[in-house]
Amino acid sequence: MATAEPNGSLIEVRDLAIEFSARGQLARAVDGVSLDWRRGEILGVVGESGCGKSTLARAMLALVEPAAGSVSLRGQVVSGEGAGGRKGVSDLRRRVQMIFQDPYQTLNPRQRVEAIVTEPLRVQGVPEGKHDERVRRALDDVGLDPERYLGRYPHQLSGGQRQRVAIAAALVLEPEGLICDEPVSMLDASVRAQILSVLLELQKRRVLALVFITHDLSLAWSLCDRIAVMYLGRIVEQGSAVDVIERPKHPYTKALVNAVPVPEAGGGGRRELLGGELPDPTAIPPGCRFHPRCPRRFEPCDSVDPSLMPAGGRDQLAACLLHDPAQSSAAKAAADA
Amino acid sequence: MSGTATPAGLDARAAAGAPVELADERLRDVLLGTWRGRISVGLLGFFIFIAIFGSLLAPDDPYASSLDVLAPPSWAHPLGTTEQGSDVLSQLLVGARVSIVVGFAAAAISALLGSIVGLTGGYLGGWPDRILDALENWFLVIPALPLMIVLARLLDPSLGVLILVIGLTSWAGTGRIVRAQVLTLRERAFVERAKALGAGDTYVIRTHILPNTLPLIFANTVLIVAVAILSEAALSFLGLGDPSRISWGTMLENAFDSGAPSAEAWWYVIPPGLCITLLVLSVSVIGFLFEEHINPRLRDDR
Amino acid sequence: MSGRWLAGKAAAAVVTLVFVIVFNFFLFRVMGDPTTQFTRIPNITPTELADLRSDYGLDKPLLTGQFVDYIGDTASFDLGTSQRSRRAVWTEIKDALPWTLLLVGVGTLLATLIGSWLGVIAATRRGRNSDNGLLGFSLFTYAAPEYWIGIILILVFAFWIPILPAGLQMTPGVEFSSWVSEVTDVAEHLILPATAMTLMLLGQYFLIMRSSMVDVLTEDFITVKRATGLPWDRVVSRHAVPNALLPLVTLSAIQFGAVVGGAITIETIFSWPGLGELTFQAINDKDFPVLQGVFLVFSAGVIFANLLADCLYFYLDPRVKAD
Amino acid sequence: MTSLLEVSDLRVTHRGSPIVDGVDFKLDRGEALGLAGESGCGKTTTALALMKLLPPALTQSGSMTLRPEGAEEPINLGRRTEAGMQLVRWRHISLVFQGAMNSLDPVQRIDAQMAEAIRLHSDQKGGKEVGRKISDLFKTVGLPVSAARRYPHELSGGQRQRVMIALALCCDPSLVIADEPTTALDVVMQAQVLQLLERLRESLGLALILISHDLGVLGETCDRIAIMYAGRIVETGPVRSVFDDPQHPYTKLLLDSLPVIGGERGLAPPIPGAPPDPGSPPEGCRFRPRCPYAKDECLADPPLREVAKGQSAACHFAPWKKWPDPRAAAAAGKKA
Amino acid sequence: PAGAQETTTEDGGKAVLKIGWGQDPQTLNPFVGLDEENYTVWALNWDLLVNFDPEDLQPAPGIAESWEVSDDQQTVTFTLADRKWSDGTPITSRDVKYSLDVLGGEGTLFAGYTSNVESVTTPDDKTVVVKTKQPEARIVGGLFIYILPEHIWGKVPVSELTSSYQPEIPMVGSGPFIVTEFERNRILRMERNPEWSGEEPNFDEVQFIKYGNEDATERALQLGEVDIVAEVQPSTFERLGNEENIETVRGASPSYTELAFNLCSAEDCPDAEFNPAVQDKTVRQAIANVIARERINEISALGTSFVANGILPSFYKTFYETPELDYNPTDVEEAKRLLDEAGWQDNGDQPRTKGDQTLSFELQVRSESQSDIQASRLIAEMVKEIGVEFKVQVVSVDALTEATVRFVDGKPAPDFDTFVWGWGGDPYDPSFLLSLFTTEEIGNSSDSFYSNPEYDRLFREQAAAFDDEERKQIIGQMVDLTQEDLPYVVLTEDPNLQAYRTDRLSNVEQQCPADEGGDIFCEQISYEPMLTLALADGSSSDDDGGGGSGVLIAIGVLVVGAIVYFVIRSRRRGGGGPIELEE
Ligand SMILES: Nc1ncnc2c1ncn2[C@@H]1O[C@H](COP(=O)(O)OP(=O)(O)OP(=O)(O)O)[C@@H](O)[C@H]1O
Ligand SMILES: Nc1ncnc2c1ncn2[C@@H]1O[C@H](COP(=O)(O)OP(=O)(O)OP(=O)(O)O)[C@@H](O)[C@H]1O
Ligand SMILES: [Mg+2]
Ligand SMILES: [Mg+2]
Repeated sequence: MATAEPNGSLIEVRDLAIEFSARGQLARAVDGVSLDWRRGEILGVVGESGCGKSTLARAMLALVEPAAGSVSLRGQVVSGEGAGGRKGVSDLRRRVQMIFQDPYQTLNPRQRVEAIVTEPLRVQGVPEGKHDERVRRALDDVGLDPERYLGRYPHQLSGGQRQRVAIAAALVLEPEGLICDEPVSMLDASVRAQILSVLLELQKRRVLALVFITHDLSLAWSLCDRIAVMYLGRIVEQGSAVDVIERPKHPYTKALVNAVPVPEAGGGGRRELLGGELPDPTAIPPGCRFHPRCPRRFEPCDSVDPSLMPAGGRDQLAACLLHDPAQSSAAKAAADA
Repeated sequence: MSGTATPAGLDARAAAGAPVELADERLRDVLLGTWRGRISVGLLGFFIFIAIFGSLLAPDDPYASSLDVLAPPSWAHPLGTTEQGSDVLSQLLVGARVSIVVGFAAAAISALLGSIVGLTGGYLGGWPDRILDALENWFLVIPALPLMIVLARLLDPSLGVLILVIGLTSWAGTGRIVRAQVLTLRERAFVERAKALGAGDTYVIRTHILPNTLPLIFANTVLIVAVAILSEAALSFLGLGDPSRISWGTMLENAFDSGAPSAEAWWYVIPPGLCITLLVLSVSVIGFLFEEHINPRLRDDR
Repeated sequence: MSGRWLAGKAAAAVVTLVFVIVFNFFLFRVMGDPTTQFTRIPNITPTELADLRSDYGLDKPLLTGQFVDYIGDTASFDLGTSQRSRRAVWTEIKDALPWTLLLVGVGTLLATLIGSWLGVIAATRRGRNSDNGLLGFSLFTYAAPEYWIGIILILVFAFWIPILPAGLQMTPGVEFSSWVSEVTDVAEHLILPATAMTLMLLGQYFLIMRSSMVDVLTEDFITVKRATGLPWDRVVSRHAVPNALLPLVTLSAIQFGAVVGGAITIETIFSWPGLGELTFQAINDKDFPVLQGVFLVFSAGVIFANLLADCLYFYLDPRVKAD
Repeated sequence: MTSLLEVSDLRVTHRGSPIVDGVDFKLDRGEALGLAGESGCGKTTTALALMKLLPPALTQSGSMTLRPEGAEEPINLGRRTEAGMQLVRWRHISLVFQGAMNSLDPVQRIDAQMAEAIRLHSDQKGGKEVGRKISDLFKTVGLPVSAARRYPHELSGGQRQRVMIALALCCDPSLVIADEPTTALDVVMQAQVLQLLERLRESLGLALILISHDLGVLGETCDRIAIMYAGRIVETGPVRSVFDDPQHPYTKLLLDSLPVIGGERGLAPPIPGAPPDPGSPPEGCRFRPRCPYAKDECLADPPLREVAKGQSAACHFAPWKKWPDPRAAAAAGKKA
Repeated sequence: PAGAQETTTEDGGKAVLKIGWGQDPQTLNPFVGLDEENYTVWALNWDLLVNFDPEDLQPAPGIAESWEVSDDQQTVTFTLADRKWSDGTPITSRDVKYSLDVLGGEGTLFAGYTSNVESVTTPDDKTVVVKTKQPEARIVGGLFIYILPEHIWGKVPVSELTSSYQPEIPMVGSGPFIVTEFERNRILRMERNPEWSGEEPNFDEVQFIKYGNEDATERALQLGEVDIVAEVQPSTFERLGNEENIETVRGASPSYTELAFNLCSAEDCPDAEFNPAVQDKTVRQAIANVIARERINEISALGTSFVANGILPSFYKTFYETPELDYNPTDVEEAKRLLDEAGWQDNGDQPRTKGDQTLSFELQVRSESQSDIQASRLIAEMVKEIGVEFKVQVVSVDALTEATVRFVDGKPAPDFDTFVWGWGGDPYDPSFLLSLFTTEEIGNSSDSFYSNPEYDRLFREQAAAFDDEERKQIIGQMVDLTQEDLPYVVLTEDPNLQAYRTDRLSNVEQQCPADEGGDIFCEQISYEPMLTLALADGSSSDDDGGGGSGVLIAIGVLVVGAIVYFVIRSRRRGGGGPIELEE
């Protein structure tokens, strides 16, 4: 898809770790993630519930303080080790915006659409005079007639319309990047398509970079340029959407793809499915964190923690010992078994 | 119920941590939409009217005594007379003011205090919250009426002292409800979004937290008014009221002390209590209506 | 699965109690001047006053002397001496406590049972006449001052239809032939005050139970239980009620404060010789040591009741054990 | 062979305005019927109506006849009283709810809840018998038996969903209605649950009504599918025929908007507009305002009629041999 | 009919007198007891050295059989009768000395009586000699100190007696009845003193039953639970009298309600705060001229009180006559004339003024007493006519106390213009009430801060007058002085209101003093009436009580039981037996 300045990174995440304390225990919600989000690109982040997708997104906006690693905007570190102070953060927040999953939670029920969409301009100190025009343009962009909707309250809007208002409010600052945290998973099939097409169109027209967080692999596949697959706070595979989904290299990605229901009669019955559940982030298994559930684990998997390494296609990386040249023979044996 | 610091229903939700919203229905519809609401608003309006103009309406000097002691209702005294031969109706009319003034003023103090504590604690989190929360819990646990009694006994009773004492002992419920609401609001996406935009704390509180908490504070305060009215009456009944003013509570005190029950002087016993009851009832129903409105789950038509 | 939650609650209760004790001290020493208690004594001279002050330890430094003494005394149940009766406050309280417990116990028990039972009925018949009637009745008793209800009960049942005694806890001066007749006599005297107490609490419990039931009845699992073919009344009694009881338990704990308030006024009305009447007398006599002691005992009682409610909650709701 | 369940002209109204507006369908023994449609189109309402569990604010009418195995007389559900329904529920029809999270009583242990249902409908009352039954069920759904002694909150979402399925099976019903049993779960878990349902259906010979707005889910599990739109079934037929050859524009557009891995990347054009308010549906065909193929005929209400073998659609123009490009059609429609 | 009628006899026909009261004495220890109820009990339990005659309150034999006053009137020799304590121990002069020395020295309420006593000596077991510093008539006619058994009280350290000591029950005594049971907040039971040698009482037992408040007590009388109510409220007095089988008794009492003025002089009270116009005698006289005491009695006390005439209640008949100077309450013109003459300018509706002074006073009244409040309002109304303004302020009793006893820099600094309040005196001797206006009492009991050397002199003189006639004459002069100076305008003499059941009691007479004056059983002063008081004919009945409502209880128990049963059953049904899972 369209990439205006190929390879130019908007946000770079390096060795990022985020910790929470849950009931007295430290939980690593994000654990050593490195990621490039390039300008104009649609980056998909997929994974099971609780694997740390939202936390990663919030870290990219410097909304949580990293325990380790850093986030930088256009090469400038804004959060984490070596961060440059408030200036960077406010720059980041002007250039990158976020949309959330639940359209019913994202809007303040006591504010009218006008106030909601104007708010970013006010907070960022954009001169009053420009507000009206920019608000109207943003609403136009998401396909809402300003005349009809400016005066409404959120409860007077449908779920799809709310999500559009949320997008308009994110766009009004004309950001370069937009992080969408499962923006359509609460919406209906038909509304979902409408929202997605609004997003895609904007992305093309404004050369907007998108991070698209989702459960839905088929959606990620059809929309994204690149996909990162997360498991238990770690990126286990990344690469172009087509490579990752059609030719997954990590057993976890394979299992995910395998689990996607296909709208074809009697599809699934005989598939090989992943057992077990996502472990608690307070108790990350040693070695490869996926090994307890991995159908293809072999000898060193419970002791060696693999990092991302080239696997298969162009730019495709997987954190799996199967692709470690050092383990190749054993790996082969395991693969054959 | 004297000394109840927390209205029942609201707290249930605050305890459950459920978010509360006030939809944009018009205030009028909430209050006047049901016959219950209409009657309550009417009653409250009536009592407020009496509180303002009661002394003008009183047919007699409420303090004037006569030899007509504990006389049953008659044309001269539609509600009979007191043990001093004063006109019960006149006392009743004049007494409304204390109830209303104490009820509303104390509730205002309580609301202000509760909101400040709840907002600060809930929004700041951390140790300020822990301290304020402990304070709230403490005030919630301490039995309100005994505390009021002790305070009122230590200070010399007057209208101001009553208001202060009731207000200071009844804010904790509000504080807790507000805190719970702020805690859920703080996690709401629109607050996070505002923060993501770089908005400061005061901005977030002013535009996002407070407007969404106000309906709740308001509904709760209405219910506190009822509690405050009852508390004033109870304190007055126990002889801790403002000695220089007639209130329904002191009327009951005098009636009881002077043996009106054994004189079977129902006209002296029933009206003040009934007025307290009706006033509290109307205020409570209005409070419950707001509450119901805030929490649609409680609504009858589903 | 542990009792950590409960242990935490217990610790919090202890802290609260300690705080009450400290608060009590400062309330009565700092806000109220303890020397005012002596103005009751006529013709007191300054030297006598000074003697009295030293008798009461008021000449010691506030924190290092008086406060330390106070804490020590309180810990050994020495709550001072009543200004009026010259008996130990603790003795006064011990005499009165059982009567209050009886009244409050019976009143609360009846109110909880009847109130929640009516609440369940109303919630399952929402919007119908029976619900509206019960709601109206409960709101009325909720709004009516309990002492007023008490006076009316006296008016009606002791004077208009004189079938019940109007006050006291038992017929005075009678030597009872057996404990049965004594218990009967007490029970007879208990009827009116307990009714007043019950009516005062009834509305509250009713409203809590009703709204809690209404909430629970909208839960999916209720529909599921109905879907299993379980008759409606059993769905209500076995699944809805136990769940609805949870908020009732927490909220009724908060209501204990009100119970105490009610005890004061109701006991006053019915000359019931419990802590409430003791309080009332102490108010009138400005008997601060008694007032202080009673306040402490009331607070401790409410704190304890809250803890009890927490235990009950712990027993009723398996979810709290998880943390 | 007579069908297990026959529903005709099922209507549910809320204060006079229709929510489910004349639904007819048949279900054979052992058959899996998928019910799809947008949120709010009446899927849950239909399911609840089948068990007569609608909240009091809603009223239902229409006939529903159940012919369970071994019963001499067909059971006319429509005319059963509440007491009568209590004998049907769970014994013949059971329900797996949307969101297992809230489908179990949080303060009772799971074994107690299951035992309650078992004892209610069978002669098995003894602790041993019931215990064995529960153990068997847990093994069937692939849960450790020890999980039965837990409280619902002690289980994960997927486990709870399995418990619900076990619960639904505990009285050997002939029909299980599963209302969005997987929406709250993520892909991996979702696939596990679906596989389980499928396996059970095969081994126990259950009939299944599976409700979902995810066509992918239905495609994997069901024999036949019914597409609902605004309180009506607009198309029904064998899954394969409906997916391969949809005969209602709504079905067609819905399928087009679904991304399929390995198919064409990018977004298909969305269905314009929003679903109608069920209280005041548009005149004639309810999809007309959003339908790119709508013509004047569509002002008349199209009946659901058979348009291909086993496949029915409620469209005046069915059967469609070839679907015109929706944009062009829309432009043409506007001109006409 | 719960509890009714079963009052007087039970258990083998014991004759029991039941007296209802609102409060019970919180302690029976005379060293610290302060309540009126105390005296009622003490007076039955213990004799005084010299008792009072219930007829006219003249000295009558008590512990002492006879006495002799020396010529210099400073020594009195008492000869004791041969009597025994209720525990059988003889009553001796040691008991008397102990009581006069220790109780008279340390008892809060009794210390005042012995301040003039120089020594108490006991030449032998039956003789007590009391020497005084100055002659004092009260040593015979009012040494109001109970004689306690030294062999019991003497063992207790004084420090304990004056703090937490509680007498042992049965309380060893010398009167006709002794306390045999004291259950606080319930009942105080007095039974016959086995060693009692006087006239045989008609009752075996006297019970004082506590009801917590007046209303409940009156209710109990109406319902027949008690035979006598010791204190009836003015508001119910008339109604109660109209009840069937109830008779009310109105007696005089040694207490009154007054309007007091702040007369504190600048040197006594440099920091006092008040409107100086209050110290203009003419103003006070004018005010006294328009206060219609009759009307105040009628309205504020519902006619139950007695109109007062000066600073002593007519209760003290023996010592007192209505003063010559008595203000004519309707003489408005006279009042106006007085004010005009004194230069107080008439301002029509506004208060009169003279220079920068205004006749506008604050009138404080305590909130507890409805009748005082009414009286204050009436006074304000009355004085308005002559251009004097009284602003009635209802305040708590604490605030009023504070206003009158305020001290600044060790000197009294009263903060009031006028107030309405009351005093109660000893029930046989007017000294206490008279002492209120002595200079000596400024800083102590005086709350008008009146000071007049002439008055002080007369006060000392009357105290030493053993001859009643002489004393009466001196007291008359004192009253006249205060009628002229008007530190107080005494409004009403408070009544002693009682009620009893006519179907229960016979031989009821008003005594102490007899006729108009006293009460049914001479509470506080003499036990004599208790000996004559008797049951009415046919009043005893044996009712087991509570039978009727036993049914009610049974129903209640059944209902609770049923609820509990259903709750338990429904829980049980939920279980249905344990489930045995197969792992
Ligand atoms: N504020 C927080 N405090 C404590 N733990 C948190 C917090 N936020 C997230 N976590 C934990 O971090 C882990 C990752 O959470 P995150 O919300 O990022 O997951 P996710 O992939 O977005 O899941 P979902 O798909 O359900 O949205 C989870 O185990 C979660 O419980
Ligand atoms: N108790 C009720 N009172 C009034 N309207 C109701 C009630 N229950 C459902 N409805 C309405 O009926 C319509 C159908 O609801 P239903 O729950 O059956 O939809 P659904 O297809 O299951 O949707 P979803 O996919 O969101 O679960 C909705 O418009 C809803 O608003
Ligand atoms: Mg997330
Ligand atoms: Mg649904």
